[in-house]
Amino acid sequence: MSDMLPDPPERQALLSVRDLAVHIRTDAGLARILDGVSFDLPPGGTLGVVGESGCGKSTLLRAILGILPKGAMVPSGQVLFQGEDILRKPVRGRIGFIPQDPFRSLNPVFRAGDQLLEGMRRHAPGTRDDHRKKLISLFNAVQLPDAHNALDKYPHEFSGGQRQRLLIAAALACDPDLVVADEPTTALDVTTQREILALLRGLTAERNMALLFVTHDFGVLSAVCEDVAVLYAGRVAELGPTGNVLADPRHPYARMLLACHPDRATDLIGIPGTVPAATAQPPGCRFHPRCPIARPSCARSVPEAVRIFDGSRVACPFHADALPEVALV
Amino acid sequence: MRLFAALFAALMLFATPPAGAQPRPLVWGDTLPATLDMHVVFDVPSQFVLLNAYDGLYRYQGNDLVPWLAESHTVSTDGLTWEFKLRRGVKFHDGSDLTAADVVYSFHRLLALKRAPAAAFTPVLAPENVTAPDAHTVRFVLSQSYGPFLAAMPIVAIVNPRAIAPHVKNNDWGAEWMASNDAGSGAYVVNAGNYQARVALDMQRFPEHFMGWGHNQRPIDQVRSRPVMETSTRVLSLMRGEIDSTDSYLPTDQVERVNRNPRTRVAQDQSMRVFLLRMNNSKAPFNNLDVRLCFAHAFNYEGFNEIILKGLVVRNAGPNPNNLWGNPAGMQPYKFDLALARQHCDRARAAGVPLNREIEIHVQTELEQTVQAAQMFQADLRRVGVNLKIVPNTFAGIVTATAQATTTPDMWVHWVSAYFIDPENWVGQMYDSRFHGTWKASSWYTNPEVDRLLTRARNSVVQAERQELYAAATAIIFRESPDIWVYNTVNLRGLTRRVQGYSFSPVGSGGELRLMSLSE
Amino acid sequence: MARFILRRVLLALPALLGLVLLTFVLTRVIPADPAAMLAGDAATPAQVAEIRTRYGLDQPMWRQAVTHVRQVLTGDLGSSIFTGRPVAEEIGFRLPATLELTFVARFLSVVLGVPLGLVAALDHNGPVDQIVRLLSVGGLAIAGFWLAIMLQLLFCMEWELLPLRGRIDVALGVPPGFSGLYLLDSLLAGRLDLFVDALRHLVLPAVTLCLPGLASIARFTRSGVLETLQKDFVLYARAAGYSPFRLATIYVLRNAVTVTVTQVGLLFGALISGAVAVEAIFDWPGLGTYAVQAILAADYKALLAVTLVVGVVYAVVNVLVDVAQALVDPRVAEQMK
Amino acid sequence: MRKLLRDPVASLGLAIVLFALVVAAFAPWLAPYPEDAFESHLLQRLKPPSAEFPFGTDYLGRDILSRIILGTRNAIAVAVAVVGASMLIGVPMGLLAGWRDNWVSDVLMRVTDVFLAVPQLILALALGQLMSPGLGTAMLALSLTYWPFFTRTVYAETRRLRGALFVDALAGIGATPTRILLLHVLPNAAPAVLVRATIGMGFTILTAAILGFLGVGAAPPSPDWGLAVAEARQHLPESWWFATFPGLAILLLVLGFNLLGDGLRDVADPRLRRSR
Repeated sequence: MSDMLPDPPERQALLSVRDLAVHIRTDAGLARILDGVSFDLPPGGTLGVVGESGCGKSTLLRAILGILPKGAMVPSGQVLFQGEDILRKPVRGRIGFIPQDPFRSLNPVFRAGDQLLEGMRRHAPGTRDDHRKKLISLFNAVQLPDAHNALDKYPHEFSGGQRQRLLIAAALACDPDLVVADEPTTALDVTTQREILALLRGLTAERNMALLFVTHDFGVLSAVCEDVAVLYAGRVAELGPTGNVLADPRHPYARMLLACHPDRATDLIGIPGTVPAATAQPPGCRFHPRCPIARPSCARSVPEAVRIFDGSRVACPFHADALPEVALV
Repeated sequence: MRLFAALFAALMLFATPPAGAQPRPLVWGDTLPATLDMHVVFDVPSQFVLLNAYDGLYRYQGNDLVPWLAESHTVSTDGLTWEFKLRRGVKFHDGSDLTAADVVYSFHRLLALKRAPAAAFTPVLAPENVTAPDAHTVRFVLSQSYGPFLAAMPIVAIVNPRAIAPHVKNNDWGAEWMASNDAGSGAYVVNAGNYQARVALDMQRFPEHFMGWGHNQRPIDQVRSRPVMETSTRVLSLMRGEIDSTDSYLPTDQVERVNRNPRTRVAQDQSMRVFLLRMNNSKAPFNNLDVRLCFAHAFNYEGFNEIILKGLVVRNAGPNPNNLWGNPAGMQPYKFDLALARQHCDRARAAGVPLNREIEIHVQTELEQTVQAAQMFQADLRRVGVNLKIVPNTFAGIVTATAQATTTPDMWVHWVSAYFIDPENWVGQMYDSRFHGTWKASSWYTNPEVDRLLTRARNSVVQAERQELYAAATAIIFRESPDIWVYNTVNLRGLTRRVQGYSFSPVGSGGELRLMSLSE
Repeated sequence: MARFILRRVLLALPALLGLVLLTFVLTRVIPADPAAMLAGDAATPAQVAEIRTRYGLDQPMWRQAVTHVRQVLTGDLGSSIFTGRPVAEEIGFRLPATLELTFVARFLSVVLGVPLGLVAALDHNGPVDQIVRLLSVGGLAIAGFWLAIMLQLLFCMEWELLPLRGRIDVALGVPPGFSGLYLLDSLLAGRLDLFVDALRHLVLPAVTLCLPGLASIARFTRSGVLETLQKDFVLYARAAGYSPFRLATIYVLRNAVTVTVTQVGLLFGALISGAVAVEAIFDWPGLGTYAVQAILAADYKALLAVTLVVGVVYAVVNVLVDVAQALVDPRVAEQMK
Repeated sequence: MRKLLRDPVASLGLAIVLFALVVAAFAPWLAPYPEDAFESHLLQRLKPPSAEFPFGTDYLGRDILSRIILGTRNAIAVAVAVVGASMLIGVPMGLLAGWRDNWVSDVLMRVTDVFLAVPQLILALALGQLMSPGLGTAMLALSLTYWPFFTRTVYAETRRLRGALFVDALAGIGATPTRILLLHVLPNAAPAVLVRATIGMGFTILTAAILGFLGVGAAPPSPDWGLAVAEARQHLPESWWFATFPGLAILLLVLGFNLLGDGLRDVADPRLRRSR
């Protein structure tokens, strides 16, 4: 019951997520965090994933990175990385990870080097010395000041921006084919944010790395990503080239989201109702209780994905309908 | 994990001590005194040090007083002047000769420190009246004739002034040094380097001891005293051979078990240690004779002596031990008779004696028997309508409380041991009102006639006269029932069977090592 | 770091002074009269009165307190009024016994408690977790004196595997050495037989004594690990490819033990207190039994000194704990600067 | 409450505590030989467990089961009294010390530190000798050493809460500090205090037992459990039942309180609840 069929393999996908569902058992019942998520990411491609908090972005990342929380179940679907199903056997080293919060992502009681070198020790060839050299050269590449001594410092001795540079360098350390970034700039101030984004874009392009970029900031999105997937309540609502989706969103949810905050859709102020709890997903289209153009059928069946002219796919059979004015104020 | 396994294997390997090692020293498990200074302490544990590291002018062997450092003595007819002839050739542990001057020094030290062992002498003896007419004669001139003088002589350790001299500080008679060192002439020498107060005392044989070692073919060379605090641990350590002797208060429940063990036995000897329940005669309700008689008939002597203590004690009618002189003839002990007890109590109630309040009985928590006696008494008194309340206390606490009549508890339970063998040690110091304020006289019994008889007995040196006077006093006291006398102790000391030659004396409870040997 | 330690030491001083005064007041209101104890079994009231004067026991309480504090400040703990020996010397014999016992017990609590807490956390809410939880709560519920007796009953009386009492077999004598810690001394002297014997004597008391600490340490390690496991940096480390074992044992544990280290210190005072009953049962010649004897003998000098020494040990351990914490977690040292 | 019951270990604790409370309340009716609190029967001393005496008899021939049942009352009474008294001292001190940072607070916390540095059992022992040893003295000694734990708990809670928005708001509308402390801060600190009190019950029962064992707690013929273990010592190993069953009773009741406290802590502390 996928709501969106994968593309025919025109290009050989680097990362292919197929019909992925992740459920977690909680005190309040079964939480269906992700349901039938599918998309492809070609080598060197950049895909942004947007959506509000709680829509499943982080879980998606964790599924790809193979660090799903204890108790998570995957009732269906596959995540293929270079053709291997990494849900069964996670790959390390070939996927770099840039976490959301540079402040909290480093263990305060270990030196930076001890932590960053550990991944290389296990997943990159060469001696510890080689690793150190490589990291330091990467530090220079990410313009980390005092790169030479950085490995011997404790995390609290770096500023936020420096720490994020550190983590970007670390993500690139094993020469991965894919870098997964989880809102890497939200914890930083605007100037730093811009620099870091430019750096990230430059480095991945230069090394031909694919980038999977999670954010809820449309502005960041347009700066970094070729394609974008809009997630709502664990499903992909709309997927297409970034420019097109931003300029002319088709899914009612995406349209309302962008109408509220054209370049900074951080929350859903202006859209009536709330995101459903993962344990109480509505039947049919999960957006229908809040959708201004919902029809009775929306509550009965999961909408099929519809391919539109520019290659985008929209999970709404009524995507061509106009929204009432009032919903867009 | 492998380390742990190896460790465990090693532990098991050593679980049995290696055989064929040198003979195990004698390990004495009895309580140690607070200090080694025999002029400072005077209690049951101190006798162990007194008898082994030190000598006195006289010594008890069994129940008999025998000349020891003295060869003989004479006493003037008025009983005031005593002369002791000393043996020749007695050596202190440092090799120097023991002379009359050393005896004089010892008495001066004792009387100057004025601690417990001096109590028997201070009323009748001033320091300047102890003199040495020659090197082998010591003369005492008493201010008053004193019957128990000779009996008290073994209390005083003769110490070596030459050993003490270098350690005297602030005119303290070397008290600090003496607390953990040895300045004696006794059959055993203290190893001061290993001494830990109340924990460890090591001694080795003194081959030059003046009595020689001819009496003992295989004397014990090394003695280690390791007091075991808890009764049960003490008994079990004995049965496992970790110690060679318990204290002399072995619980009667353990006797059979210790005797059954192939390694151990119990030495049973009738002692002179009277177990009694005191009553505070100075306060209501015990200022009433009927109440005292009621209580005296409410104690289940037979149940306590025969069932709880398994018959390992001897019923004692009065304050003096049965096996001592000075008791009136034909004294019949009080019997357990609740009907009679109730009559007495009813009569007291009718006379307006307040018997409804809770009567407090203080026990010595660390001595189980005192608790058992009180509990049993409590149950029986309930049947005659008297409520007894058991209050745990320590000997220290009780001694303090008994310093004044008002703070002395209603009742308390204890023993009176043999410090010297003379009725003075029991009836004399317990019921003469001049001793009020000491724990021995803590029933605050007052009877001018008894005071008169006891004083006369104390001041006499004629045995027949003393015998008569003590018997007369005891008869009066018995009728007035100021306390509840329960039994005379059979001394019970657990010993390993390898200990030979153990020989009992009521003074020191058989702790004289000189007489013992070890069979292997 | 030196300044940091100094600051901690200075902070501990007022508490110690308070302790000196408090114990003084408490010990002096014990009704048992030290003078009467001193005078002994057969003393007369006059003798008791004289001793009271000689030891200044007839002075007003405040005066005695001032004298006492002054003496303590000059390092003079006085002489035991019971044994007549310098208290410092007596404690010198007793302290190593207690320290050896408590250190070994604490060592056992840590080496057993930390892994237990760790496996419990890793099996969060699973059967292992529940068992460890029951055990750790049970460990805190068990009465040490009773456990000690039961262990004696089994290991010493029924199976005769281990010695019943004391620190070392009497026939073997005391290991030569300066520290008074028998394990250390016998090793330094190269006497393996003494070492093994001392160890055998230590097993039961140390096991008894380690239990409450083990239980708390397991608990604190468990919650520390659980809390750490929630941290972002653990997620990041997993993504970066740490092996699960290394992650659990080193990466997470080091954060979790900061809490545990504090506990080790806080529990140390309780440990010495707990040693009282255990020492009495195993006849261990340590501070606990010394304190009990002092109380029974109304030996207030000794009791004061014991409380003071225990207070100092407690304070020292707490300073050490802070230092250890600063070593484990660089941020602590940072804050203290 | 429902949360507590869903936790099997905590419900076990609750069950034990409730069971003990019932036993304590109906002790004289439940005990097979209720008069054995005082009576002695010398002829049947130290009998092993049998149908007549399920836990055997002690050294005065008293039924151990009866005495354990009767002793429950003691144990719980001591715990309630000590914890109650400690709370009466500790809670106000904690509120006072935690509310402001001034010299009063400093002094109070230093005093607390002093009491925390005192070796607890030794202090209790010394105090046990203070008056005549007995249950009352033991309770006094335990209260005197336990209150600092409440002070610390309440102090920490008060400091945490005094910075909370609602406190500022209350102060803004003119509520007096006393009112804020008693009506707003205290109820918020109550869960922490409750947890501490529950664990304190177990701790107190344990310490009281140690005092009883060392001879400065309950006095004979009180059917106190710690006292019973002490009385039993010299009858080991033959009369193993004499020491074993009272010890098990202590273990069970303390375990009950500790498990309950553990469960309550999880419920009361949302931070830890998450990690449960």
